[in-house]
Amino acid sequence: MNALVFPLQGLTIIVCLGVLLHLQFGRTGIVNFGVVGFSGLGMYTTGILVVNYEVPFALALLIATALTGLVAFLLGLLILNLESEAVLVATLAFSTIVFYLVTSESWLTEGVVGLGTVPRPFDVGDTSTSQLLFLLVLVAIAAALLVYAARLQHAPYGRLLFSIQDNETLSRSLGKPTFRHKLVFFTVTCAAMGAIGGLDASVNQFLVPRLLTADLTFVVWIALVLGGRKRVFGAVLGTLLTVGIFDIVIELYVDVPREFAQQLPNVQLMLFGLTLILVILFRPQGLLGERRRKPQDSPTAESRKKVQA
Amino acid sequence: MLEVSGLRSGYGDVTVLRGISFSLDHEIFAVLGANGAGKSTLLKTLARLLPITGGSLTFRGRDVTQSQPHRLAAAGLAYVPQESNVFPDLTVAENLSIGGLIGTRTKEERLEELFDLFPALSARMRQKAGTLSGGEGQMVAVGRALMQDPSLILLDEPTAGLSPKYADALFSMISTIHRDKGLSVVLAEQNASKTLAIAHRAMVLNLGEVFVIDQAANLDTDSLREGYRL
Amino acid sequence: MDTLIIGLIEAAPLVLAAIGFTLIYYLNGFINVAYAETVTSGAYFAILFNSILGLNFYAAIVPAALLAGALSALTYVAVFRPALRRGVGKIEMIVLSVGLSFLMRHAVRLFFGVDLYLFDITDPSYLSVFGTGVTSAQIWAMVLAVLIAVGAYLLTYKTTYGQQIRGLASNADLAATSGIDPTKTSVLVWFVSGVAGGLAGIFIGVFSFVDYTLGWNLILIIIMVTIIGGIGSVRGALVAGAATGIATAVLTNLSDPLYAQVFLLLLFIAVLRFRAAAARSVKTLMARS
Amino acid sequence: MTGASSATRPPGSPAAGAKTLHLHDVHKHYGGRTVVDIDDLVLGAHGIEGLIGPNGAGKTTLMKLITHVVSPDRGRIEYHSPDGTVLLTQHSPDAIARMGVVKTNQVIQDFESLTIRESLLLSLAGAEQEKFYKVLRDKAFLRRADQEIDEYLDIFTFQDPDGRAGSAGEKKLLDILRCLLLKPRFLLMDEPTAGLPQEETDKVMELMRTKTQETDLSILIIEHDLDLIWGTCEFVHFMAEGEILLQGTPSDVRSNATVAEKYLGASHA
Repeated sequence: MNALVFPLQGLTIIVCLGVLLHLQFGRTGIVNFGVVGFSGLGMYTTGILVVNYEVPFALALLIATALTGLVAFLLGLLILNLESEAVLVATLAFSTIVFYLVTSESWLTEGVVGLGTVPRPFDVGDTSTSQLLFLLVLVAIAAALLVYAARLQHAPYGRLLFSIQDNETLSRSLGKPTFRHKLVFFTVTCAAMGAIGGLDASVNQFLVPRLLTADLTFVVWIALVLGGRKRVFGAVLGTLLTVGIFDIVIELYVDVPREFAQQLPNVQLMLFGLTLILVILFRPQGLLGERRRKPQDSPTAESRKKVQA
Repeated sequence: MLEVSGLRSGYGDVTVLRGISFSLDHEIFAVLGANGAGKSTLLKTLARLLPITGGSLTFRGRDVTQSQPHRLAAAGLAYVPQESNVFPDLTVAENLSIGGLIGTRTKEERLEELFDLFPALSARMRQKAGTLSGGEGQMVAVGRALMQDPSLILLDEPTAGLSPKYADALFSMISTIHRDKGLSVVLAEQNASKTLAIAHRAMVLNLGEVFVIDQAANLDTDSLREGYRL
Repeated sequence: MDTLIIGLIEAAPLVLAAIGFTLIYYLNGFINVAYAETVTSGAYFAILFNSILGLNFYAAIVPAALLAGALSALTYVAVFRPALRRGVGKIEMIVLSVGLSFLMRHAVRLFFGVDLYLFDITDPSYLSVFGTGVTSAQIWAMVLAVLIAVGAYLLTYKTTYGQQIRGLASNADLAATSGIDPTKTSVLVWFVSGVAGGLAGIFIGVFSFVDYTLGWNLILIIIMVTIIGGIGSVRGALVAGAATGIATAVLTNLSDPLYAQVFLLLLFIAVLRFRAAAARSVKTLMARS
Repeated sequence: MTGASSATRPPGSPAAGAKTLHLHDVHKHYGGRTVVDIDDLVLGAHGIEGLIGPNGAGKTTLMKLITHVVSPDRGRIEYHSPDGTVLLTQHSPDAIARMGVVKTNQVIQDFESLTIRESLLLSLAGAEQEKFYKVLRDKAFLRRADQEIDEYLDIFTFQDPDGRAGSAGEKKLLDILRCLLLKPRFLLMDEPTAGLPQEETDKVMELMRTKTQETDLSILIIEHDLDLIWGTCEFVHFMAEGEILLQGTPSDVRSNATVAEKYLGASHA
């Protein structure tokens, strides 16, 4: 059981980032290739505040979230009205900058030596109980994000975001100030990524720059694209099938020969790449497919159906 | 030369042409109609740039309904679109050279013939095609098509936006190439009067359907006005 | 002076890679992240011929670069062309290329491991240029970079193939109706761009070492340099690619990569914002009456 | 910038009567080619007006200049309504839409992720509903919105209003309905009937006539089906080579020699 808790924490973090990416890319069409930049900023800000300045974890997390939001706002202001390719490159570059920042400013981050130890946000006395509780908190946060994403399906704001993704010019012609909406939503969702990163600091406890390589961004992307970028549960399914299978099922339950075990993370990323190719070529909408359409949940629509029946 | 039968086509799921049939011999064939009638769509479809969703297309005895555009070009069909009909970043010489990829005669030979038709071009060879004026650009576009040594040339409103002087020159040039080079021409135009003066036969399209096909001489103002819904 | 010369030398492969990357972007209109692996493959092919098969370094360059070109053409035929035919969107094409990049990079790692490979250059003579010591390989890299740049320029501007490439890139429909076979021309472009990328990889390997992240570490800079350089014209990319490549290399030497990266990002955003403002008037060109 | 009611309006005396668009010295060229060149033009003085002209006359560009999707090289476009006068060239396209100047699209435009009903709900939702934290059901809004939407769905037939628009005709119709639900005060229609079945075209035009009679809506239509122009419009502007050459009642314009000349060529005039 205890062996499961840590990988499950990591998996939940990926799910959270995946749902946030679904909101940005799958719903609004913002191509954020710098997920790890935002989560990493949150992670290291939290870590630095807690370890170097002994700020209480909750306050550190709050500051990290706000700082990530502020940075996202400034970046968004500059790039969100450029075409999506430029957004992609700029966010990727941003995450690389965060990586270099963490690596080179070692007076603050301890660089490659590593920053530690970030404590768990709470301690109920017993380590394994605390860990389990922390996992439950993470799951609750993931669930909350999923509920939010699901509610958006039927909320005016959700329709607005879809309209921006599908045809921003048309959306503008219907009177929607699309740039402002994109900027606000990007800021909020990136801030949330920062918060998730802050919690991840506590999952990892010991922070090294290697946690901030672009691989994390692409793991989240692969999970989302595999599951279905427009679907609320796309990221969940995708994460289970990628990270879930490798980091949990194979890692813990499959007896891999030792000479092969070393290659496992490598083979894993190779297969992730192959998966991405196959999905885009053969099922670009992802495993969950297109959004199924339930009858609109509106009082009159339901009553009208009854009358007709 | 060209057999068109029950042709249906359009953009995405918008059907523009709803069953067009006509056949073309060695002649200048005019396609007339108001804007939105489907003239450009027809020519684009004939050049195989739009998917054919119904009917068939035969060129020089071969069924080309599913052919790729570059194969049709190699078979002797040249197409001059109404807009974006030159490679703007390429020089005039390069534009013409691309036309000369097809066929066996030397490029020099063909260029010489072309300069006889458009003497003004020889002075512009090093200029970028995108910087030419409307009339000169149109000459390069037609010139590029002629360099292909085609047996059939499709011209989509070549005189649109040209001054009357250029337009007249272009119309008489079309007559010349038909007479001297033996080219068949499909000429889409909105301006009926000048077109009918050089065409042998004409087809009036209205909202994607054939309104009338007749000898050019037989089309009077009344039937045109009716076809254009004027 | 030192830093300038080192900058120039280090920029040479970068410029090569930028040329190759530009050709593909120019023709197919999408950012090919897997180009990183084309660069890497050139280096590994050369290592294969040089240190494993014992071929002279300069003799190894040729087959290695050709193989990199072939591999690049293969990725086009096997992955990208099918995707383009299926109408995969611009962003999805990039995601696809990221997938291919992962697959190739980690395949390389599977076969070659994480070891660092060094080229075996038999007579590394050291020369002094304006008082800065450089190796003959570095000089060769410069010379070859210049040659390839000139070659790429001549190919795109002085040959019929070049006309076809530029024609296809600027107006695909018109090119097809002019008789240009889009597939043949595209394969040629991917091959040439692969050769340029492969050479870039080889020389980066010469300057330091070869490992599986060689291309990946560079791809972001290549992408930014090329986009800043002005996609849409090979000529512009040649000139601006060279200028930005040198500037970046110099900057990287003067400060640490962090500031070079920040500088590049800011330059990237500034250039794109400026261009977007200009493009708005171009976009309105599409507005038909 | 929230909703039509709070759109910024410079102070000015409310013009009596209907809304009009005044174009002064509006000029637009691409490269060396002049696309729109208008000295002085008043649009919207009559209920339904038509804008016709041969290919390349600049009709669509004129509409895009009004909604500021395209910026003019020079000139002023004023929107006069009972609430005052606004200089449209100083506002963004979305702000102009919120003021009630709305354009339907010539080329089919759709939101592929939204069903027909969702698409219409999007039109109806205003800034109050569209907040990222508002994810709970707003029953009052939905009830109101559904009523309005059903009014239109009773008139027009969609195969499945809770699915996506299928045919080109459905998309075209949806485009028009989206605009109508914005409750426009000045509606610009760019070839509304292209791709629309005849039956639906008739219904649309019937609805337009009712709307202009019953409310204070002004409409300007570009249409290639000239029969529709002659039958529907009260006033017609004829445009060629970027300029307005003729204005008048449909029968005046139709019988004018210039029109035939521009369409057919001189000898067929």
